[in-house]
Amino acid sequence: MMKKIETSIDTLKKDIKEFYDYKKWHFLTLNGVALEDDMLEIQWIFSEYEVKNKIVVYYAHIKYDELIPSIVEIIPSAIISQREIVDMFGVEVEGSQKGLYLDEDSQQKPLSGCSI
Amino acid sequence: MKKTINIPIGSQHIALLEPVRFKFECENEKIVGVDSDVGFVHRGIEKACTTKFKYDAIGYVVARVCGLCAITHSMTYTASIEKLIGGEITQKAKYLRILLLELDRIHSHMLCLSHTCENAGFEAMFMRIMGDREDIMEIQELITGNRVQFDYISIGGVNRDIDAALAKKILSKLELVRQKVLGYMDEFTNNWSLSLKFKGVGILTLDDAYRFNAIGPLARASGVQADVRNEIDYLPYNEIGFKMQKHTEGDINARNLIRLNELLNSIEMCNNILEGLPEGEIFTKLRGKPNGESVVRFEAPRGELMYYVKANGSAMLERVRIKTPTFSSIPAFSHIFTGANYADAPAILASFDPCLSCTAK
Amino acid sequence: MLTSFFKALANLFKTPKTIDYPLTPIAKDEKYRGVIEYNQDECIYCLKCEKACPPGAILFVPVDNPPINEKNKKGLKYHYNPHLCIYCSECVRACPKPQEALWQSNKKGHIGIKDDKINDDWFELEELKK
Amino acid sequence: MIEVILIIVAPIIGGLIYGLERVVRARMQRRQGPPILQPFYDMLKLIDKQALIVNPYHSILGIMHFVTLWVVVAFVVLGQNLLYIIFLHLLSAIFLIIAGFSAKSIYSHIGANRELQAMIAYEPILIMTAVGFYMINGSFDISVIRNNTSEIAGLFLIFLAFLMIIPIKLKKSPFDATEAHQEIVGGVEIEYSGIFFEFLYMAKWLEYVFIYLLLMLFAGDSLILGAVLSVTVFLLVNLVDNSTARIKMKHLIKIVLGIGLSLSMINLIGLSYV
Repeated sequence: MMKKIETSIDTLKKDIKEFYDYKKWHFLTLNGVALEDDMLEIQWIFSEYEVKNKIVVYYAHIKYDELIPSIVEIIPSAIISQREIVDMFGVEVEGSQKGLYLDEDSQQKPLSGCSI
Repeated sequence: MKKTINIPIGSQHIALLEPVRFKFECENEKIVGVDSDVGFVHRGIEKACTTKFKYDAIGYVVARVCGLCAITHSMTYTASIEKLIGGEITQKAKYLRILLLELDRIHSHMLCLSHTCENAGFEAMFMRIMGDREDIMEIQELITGNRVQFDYISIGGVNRDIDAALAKKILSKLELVRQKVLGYMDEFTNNWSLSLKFKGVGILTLDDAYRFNAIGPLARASGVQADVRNEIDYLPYNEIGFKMQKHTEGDINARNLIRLNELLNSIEMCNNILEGLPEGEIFTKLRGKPNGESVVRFEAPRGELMYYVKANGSAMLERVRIKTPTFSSIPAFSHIFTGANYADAPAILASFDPCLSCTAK
Repeated sequence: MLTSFFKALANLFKTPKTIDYPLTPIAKDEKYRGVIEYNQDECIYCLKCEKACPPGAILFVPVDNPPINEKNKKGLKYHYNPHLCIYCSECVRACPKPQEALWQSNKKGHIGIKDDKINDDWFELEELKK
Repeated sequence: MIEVILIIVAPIIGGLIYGLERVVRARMQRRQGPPILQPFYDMLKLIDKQALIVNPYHSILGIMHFVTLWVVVAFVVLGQNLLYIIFLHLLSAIFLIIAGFSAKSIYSHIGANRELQAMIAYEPILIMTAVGFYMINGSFDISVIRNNTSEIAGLFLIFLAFLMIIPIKLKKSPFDATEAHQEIVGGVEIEYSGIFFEFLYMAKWLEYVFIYLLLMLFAGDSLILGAVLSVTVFLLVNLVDNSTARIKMKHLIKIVLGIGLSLSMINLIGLSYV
């Protein structure tokens, strides 16, 4: 079943580092959900190999102008999800460049709720 | 003096019918760096799901994310909505869903195998597999009424039933396909020129597969036991003879063999379903509106597909997040390409079975 | 390698699998999902199909001279856009009188060309609906 | 007189062979395939296309490639010196390679590079073939070779080596890495368009004529044997094309030079002792 664990952007790196065993946990993706009052919930979703229905979600509530820490040094494959979230919500992730889906100078942020 | 040359593949390239651009940085013909750009067909489906369509129509919207794994998309979405509403569907509907999912996997794997052959310069094999794939497409048309967009799964069950005469017809066609798959097995293991092209090329080691979170046939060819069909319980996969395929070499040949074995396993599962189909209704009306959030994963032909759905009790959903298989394998792709020979690049690329309309959704 | 060598040789004497498409028509199965057909005499104007349609390819629009039917109190007329339709047959499942008022045929929808004014006419209808 | 007509219609004959080959290949893959005149329809279509000139030398070198090949075919028909013909043929390939390097496209460069490597593989065997004919007939003149009886028994190993290089010249699997349309999109051809591509396209047809004319030399004065050889080789090449994948340049050179060159060497050594 889905288990949600709250974290914050300051403690995220430490939490993930303690939690993540690369042979046991499979990193699914990074997800963002727009909340009310200009807040954003960022989720880091993991599942366990060979175990039925075990999903762990780390989440943190942030503001749009806050810098999200990068977990690429712990999980190399997170880079592509981080680039996606930069494009989709117009947030900034540490060390991640723009322009995976949208043009690099694009002002559009399709899912942030503030454009279109 | 610059020592490397940049070779682009895509976004319109004969080896790659998909809108993606890979930029290879090569020394002579050896690749030393890869850059990818995937956003050519971004259609904003996630946004459309939360602004334009009600929750019961989205099953048809997300099926249009991708033509090849359409049924997996609608299946995963439907499963997450059913989880949020909290209804239970009948056993027969579950079996029929698996039947279609496995047929879809068969035709998708056949497409991938043929494409791998074509990119290795083996047109005759391409034509042969594509010709045989028609049988599967016909079965799908017989069941659902359409070849590509099935629109078969809806919230609460499935849309069409199959009768005994149809089941018999499908069984005989599946047997034909099985014979043909055994023929490919022989070809893929024994053809000398294919072995030059495939064996020991594009290797992903077990450790790298874990580190880059490889999924689907890519991971299983390296020896990771990652098959979502083994990690879920809302479809009765254990009852119908699902066997996880695994190889350890991690090269193109291993990926092809994984796909071929999965074809055989899928055909066997389809046979088991058709022979032991339970009686009952195919559709249960589910009352209520979705509320809460759910993460549902499913094994698409290319690997793990994930839907995150957040609803607030109204007809419009708050958030739909689609994580497609190809999207999360891009880091693994880039890793494999580094150090490979450019002459192998198209074959390696086809062996990943990339689906870019999925990726850019 | 030898098997495919001989297979290619044998294929020389077999008939090709492909067909001359426009000249030889493709056989359509009975249950093929084709365009939606409608009988306005049987319709009870419950508008369930319009609500169920995911892409909005069915519209009931008020017109000046509506079809004569005692159930049609608001003066609506059925409009169907086969180019927008995804042939999912949600409308048929929603219909209280399937097979009589609304059913799915196995005919293929014709290809839309410029003269059909697919978009312009349909956008006008959508405006009317609002 | 008949030679002149043959020379003039050589591209057309090549086009017909190419069209026939496409039909045969389609049938081998259980497809309907294009009509036999499809190459000529392609030519008609290409005339209408806009011709983009990358740089003047590039286009001129493409035309030169075609012209030289035509001269090569003409010399074969007229019965000139075989060694001379082979070197002239080399020149035509060189024109193409320079053209490939003169454009900026990276695919063109790789294609030209691979063309050069392929040349290293097949050129020695062509020369060995000429030497083999010389050792039997005492002359490099094609007219002499044509008037003598068939030497295929004495040159059998060279004949096998010659069979190996046919797929390279006709760009067929397994030795089609020079063109490799899935990897480098046709290699040197990529930057040609419109009317300039027509010359390259026709050069391809002439390549067919050239290869099959050389093949006929093995039949000597017997026309029937020549026809049988051509049909068999035509079928064989297409069957092999339909049962193999494209192999890499590295393997191509290893296989062709390793096996082909040693086969023809053994044949030559054998001939010198008989």
